[in-house]
Amino acid sequence: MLAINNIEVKYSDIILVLRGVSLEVPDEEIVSLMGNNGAGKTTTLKAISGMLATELGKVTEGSIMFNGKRIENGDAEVTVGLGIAQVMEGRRTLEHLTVEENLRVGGYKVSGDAKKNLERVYGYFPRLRDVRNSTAGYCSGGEQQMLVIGRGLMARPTLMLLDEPSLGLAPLLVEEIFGILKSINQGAKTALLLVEQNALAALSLANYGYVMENGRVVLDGAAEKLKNNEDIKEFYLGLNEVGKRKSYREVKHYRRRKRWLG
Amino acid sequence: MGLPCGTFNAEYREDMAILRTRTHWGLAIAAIVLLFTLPSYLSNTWLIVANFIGIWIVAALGLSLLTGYCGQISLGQAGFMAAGAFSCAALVNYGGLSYWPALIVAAFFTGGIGLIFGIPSLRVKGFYLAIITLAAHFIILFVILHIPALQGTMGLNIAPPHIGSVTFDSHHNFFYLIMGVVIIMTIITKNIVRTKPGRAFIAIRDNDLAAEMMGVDVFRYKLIAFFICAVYAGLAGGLMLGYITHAHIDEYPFMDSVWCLGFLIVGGLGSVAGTIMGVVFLRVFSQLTYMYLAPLATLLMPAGMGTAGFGIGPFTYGLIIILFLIFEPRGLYHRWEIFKSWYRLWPFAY
Amino acid sequence: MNTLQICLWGLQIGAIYGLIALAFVLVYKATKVINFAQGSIVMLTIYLCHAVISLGTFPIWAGLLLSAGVAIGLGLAINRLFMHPLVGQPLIAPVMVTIALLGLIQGLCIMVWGDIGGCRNFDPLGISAGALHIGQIVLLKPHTLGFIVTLVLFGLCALFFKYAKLGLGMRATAEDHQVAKVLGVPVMFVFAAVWALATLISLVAGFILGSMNGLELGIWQIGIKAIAVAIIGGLDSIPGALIAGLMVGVLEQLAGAYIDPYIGGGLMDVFPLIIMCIIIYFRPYGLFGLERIERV
Amino acid sequence: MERGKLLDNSNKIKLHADDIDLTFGGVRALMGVSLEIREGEILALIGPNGAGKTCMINCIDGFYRPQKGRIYFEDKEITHLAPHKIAEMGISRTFQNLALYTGMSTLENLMAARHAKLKYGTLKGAIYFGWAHNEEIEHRKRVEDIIDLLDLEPMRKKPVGALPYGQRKKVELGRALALEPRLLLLDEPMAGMNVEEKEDMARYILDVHDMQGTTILLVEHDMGLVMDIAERIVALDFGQKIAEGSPAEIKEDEKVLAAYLGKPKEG
Repeated sequence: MLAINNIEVKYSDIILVLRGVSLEVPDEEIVSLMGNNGAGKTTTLKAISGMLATELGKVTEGSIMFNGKRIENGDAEVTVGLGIAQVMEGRRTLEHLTVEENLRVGGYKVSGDAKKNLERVYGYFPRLRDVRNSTAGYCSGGEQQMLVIGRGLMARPTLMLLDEPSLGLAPLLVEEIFGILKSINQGAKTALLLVEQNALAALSLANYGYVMENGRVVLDGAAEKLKNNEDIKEFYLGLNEVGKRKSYREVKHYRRRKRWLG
Repeated sequence: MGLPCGTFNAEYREDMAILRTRTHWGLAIAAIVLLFTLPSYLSNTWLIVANFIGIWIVAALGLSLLTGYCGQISLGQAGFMAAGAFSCAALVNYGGLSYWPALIVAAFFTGGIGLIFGIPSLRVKGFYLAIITLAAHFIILFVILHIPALQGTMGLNIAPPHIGSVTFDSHHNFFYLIMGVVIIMTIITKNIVRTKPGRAFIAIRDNDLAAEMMGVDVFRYKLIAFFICAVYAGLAGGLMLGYITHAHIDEYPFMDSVWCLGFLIVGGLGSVAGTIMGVVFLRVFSQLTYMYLAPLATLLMPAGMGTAGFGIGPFTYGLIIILFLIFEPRGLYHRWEIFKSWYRLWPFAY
Repeated sequence: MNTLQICLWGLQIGAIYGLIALAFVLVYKATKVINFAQGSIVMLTIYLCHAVISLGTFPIWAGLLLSAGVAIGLGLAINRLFMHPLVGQPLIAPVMVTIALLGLIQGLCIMVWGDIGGCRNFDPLGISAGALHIGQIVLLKPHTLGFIVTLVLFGLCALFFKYAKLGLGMRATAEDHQVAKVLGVPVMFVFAAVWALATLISLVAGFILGSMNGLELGIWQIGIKAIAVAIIGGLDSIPGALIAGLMVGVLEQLAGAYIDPYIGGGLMDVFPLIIMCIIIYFRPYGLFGLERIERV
Repeated sequence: MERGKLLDNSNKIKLHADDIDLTFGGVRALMGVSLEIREGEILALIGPNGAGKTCMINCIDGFYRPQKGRIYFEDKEITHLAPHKIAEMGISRTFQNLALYTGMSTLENLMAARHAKLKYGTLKGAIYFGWAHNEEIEHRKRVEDIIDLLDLEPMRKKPVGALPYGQRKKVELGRALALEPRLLLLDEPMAGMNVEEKEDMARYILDVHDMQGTTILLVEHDMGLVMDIAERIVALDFGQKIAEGSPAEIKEDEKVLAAYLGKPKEG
């Protein structure tokens, strides 16, 4: 359903963030995108949803296809209408609106029965029903995370982009939220593209995984395979075997002097 | 900053100088000579324009330090000028001082007023602060109006200033006085900008949180910026008083505070040369508007309707500033830089 | 004059400040642009309204409707011509544009309608001279009308923001441009709508001001007071604008009545500004504003 | 200089943070975190996103005020000092999301960081000739040393706003060094860099450490790098210290593994 084909993203026409990223999200599947800070995961999501423009970013090469339509450098408002909902990093609720109002904004593009749509979301997140009239900014972290996911769901997407839904949440809550994500995937037939740092948790949910580093995809494979891959550990903890890679301590002074003379 | 082809600096002393080559020195001297012979080419009308340009350059340089360099937007520069003019007039009329010491004292007194309105910068940032300076303008004028000794709506008069037997009572004489002050203030501004306080100002403008954590006492330097800005304004106000020998609040309308900011925008924020360019450009333009556009506009307006001649000034001013903001937000100075970089490589413009 | 009378007048004047502050706050909330030209816009809309009505070949309600259309057009034009090209620029650019607009619009009004020192009559509803007597208390008709209209408009605004879809979109935009956009709220359309709404409200405020005192080229100065009111109320708070407006109106009238005689008048013009300076120092985000957390 | 010389004071405490509690925005960012940085060491602070690493740095340099706890630098309490005072005392830092003075050139950025070291005041600056001039030249020399160390020569007079990301990171390190810090706080100095740039940056950090004996607190996500250059590591999770020790110990620590990789689920 979604195919990213070798895209390059630049910010302000100079800063190259993504250098040839390709990935695919098949219908109704969960794909996880992992990697360190600054690897380009969030940028990839923004490139899909059309949010790059708000940060002076642009897809300069390659294409993004969604159900056969090219959507790179599209307008975020339009992309939502096509059925792609992005849940941004950091639980960005509309703080001074109530929970229900937040959800209603999420359904801005959807015509039809808002009540039914709300009920559907409350079905997935019963906890939100209990706090529907409280101000979003005063909700707990877990409720806020549920709120932003639910808000994305209000747009009735066929593909949801989730940016670090587990960030800063206690393990139990992460488990709960991941459980809900699973049921959304199965119940609503929504494909998920999940950006996560919490690799094992992500891989236990996803069917397929990609690992990014420095704006490139460096590793990909079926979740089961990745879970047992020693390289994953290295990416996250640098737990490589001794001697496999040169230590940063051993980088010689002349390495840069050499360049200076040449 | 670059140098012409084939010129290099061998010492930090040279590298840090403003005028670095013989050509620079030659041009600078030529410019000053040209400036001081200007009165012999200019008609009276343009001499008056030049004098006002000089006064506004002083005020705009001060604002440039506060807004262009330190990033604190001020909408009260004309108010501070009024404070300078009236305090100077009061010192001459009631304090028994002659014009020159009064001018200095008034400038620093105005600086003190600037400090008062700078205090909120401890807690208030950005446009909130701009609105406080806007309030400063009106509050200062209100206070001036309500101090009986300042004669309220009548205003205060002084005799034209003089040094020895030279009296600065003609446009011609005053031109030299003003340009002398402008040159001194420009050099001082340039010095402030390239040394410790100037770097602190820019640091505050570009990233105040980082500045604080890199050892700059942000509040202190904001206050210094307000103080310096107001001193310049006070000086400009005092010069205005000396020039028109009259202090009156109608000389300092709120819109002048706005236009003063406009000079910076048109010239380019954060540049001394740009500030001067902005003032010259807008004032000359406004004179041309007054001379040519206004009669035309009056002619075009249906008879008995409006006062096109009066409105065209602010209208075109506003329009120019907006056009600059949209199409060349870096101001005239940027254009000049582009021009210069082209010149610098000549004839090797590859 | 007794104090109650002064307070009532203060409330009525204050309501107008609140109304102009509302226009100001709407633009600020949605676009984060501080509209220094607010006062000038009030002046321009009401002069335009006067011009439309003076055409004089149609009934008064048609004239008003037409003026409303003109005002909305003005708002859209400001947004399209001056704000839109600056999308993506630092915030300072559009704010500077509004500062320049302040002068531009004034110049325009002087060019078209200026006659030095002149004040035009403006009384399409025929209420300027009227007054209501309730016991000892005298209430002037335009002021009373203004008060009622203000309350109604604030009420409508509240309903609009609570129930209308566009209102909800505006609130979302006000909270966070990025989030609003990612949820499918047409942010650029919201900007345009907000400017149109602001100029429309400006027209209403200007209409009442004109009915009170006639038209003159100093009307824009009320914008300065309205900015003060908006800041006192907290810039992003709509109820704050109303409350601060009423408060400033009353305080200003009281100051005018009880302090002015000692200092020779004129205090009313700067009193809101003085209140603002004091309040802003102790509460940098106004009385009802929301404090933001700074991060590195 | 050999590292052996530095080991002499390795048990002297450079900075001591005691039981720090920090709450903001309704979130408890730090809960009773204590931290010791020893004289002349490179201490790394690690932990998943949102663990409170940057908060800790912000507390040390005075940007945040902890609700509870005290911080001592060289045995003097700095908990309630203004950030610029703390900087004057010899603590400087880099920022996670670049916080350079974008309008100034590289040179000016570095000179601006020498603010606290320059003695002359505004008036002398305005007159310039004489005092200010000589002092400027003297400090310019120091700054040039840093420029030389970090290979910043080619961009000396370029406005930093126009530099590529990696170079800006370097300028930021240079700015922090220009303050002549005795304690250097580095907040993700290598975020978003490629391996080449990371190697260079690691070299610079080690050079500074070796040549000037600067104590360094390093927050960094790249574990391989942290394991290589840090002498000791403190791990945070959910605002609490979960582990402390040598890189080898941290590698084996169960809690650290769990914090990073998540608890492996059955099945």
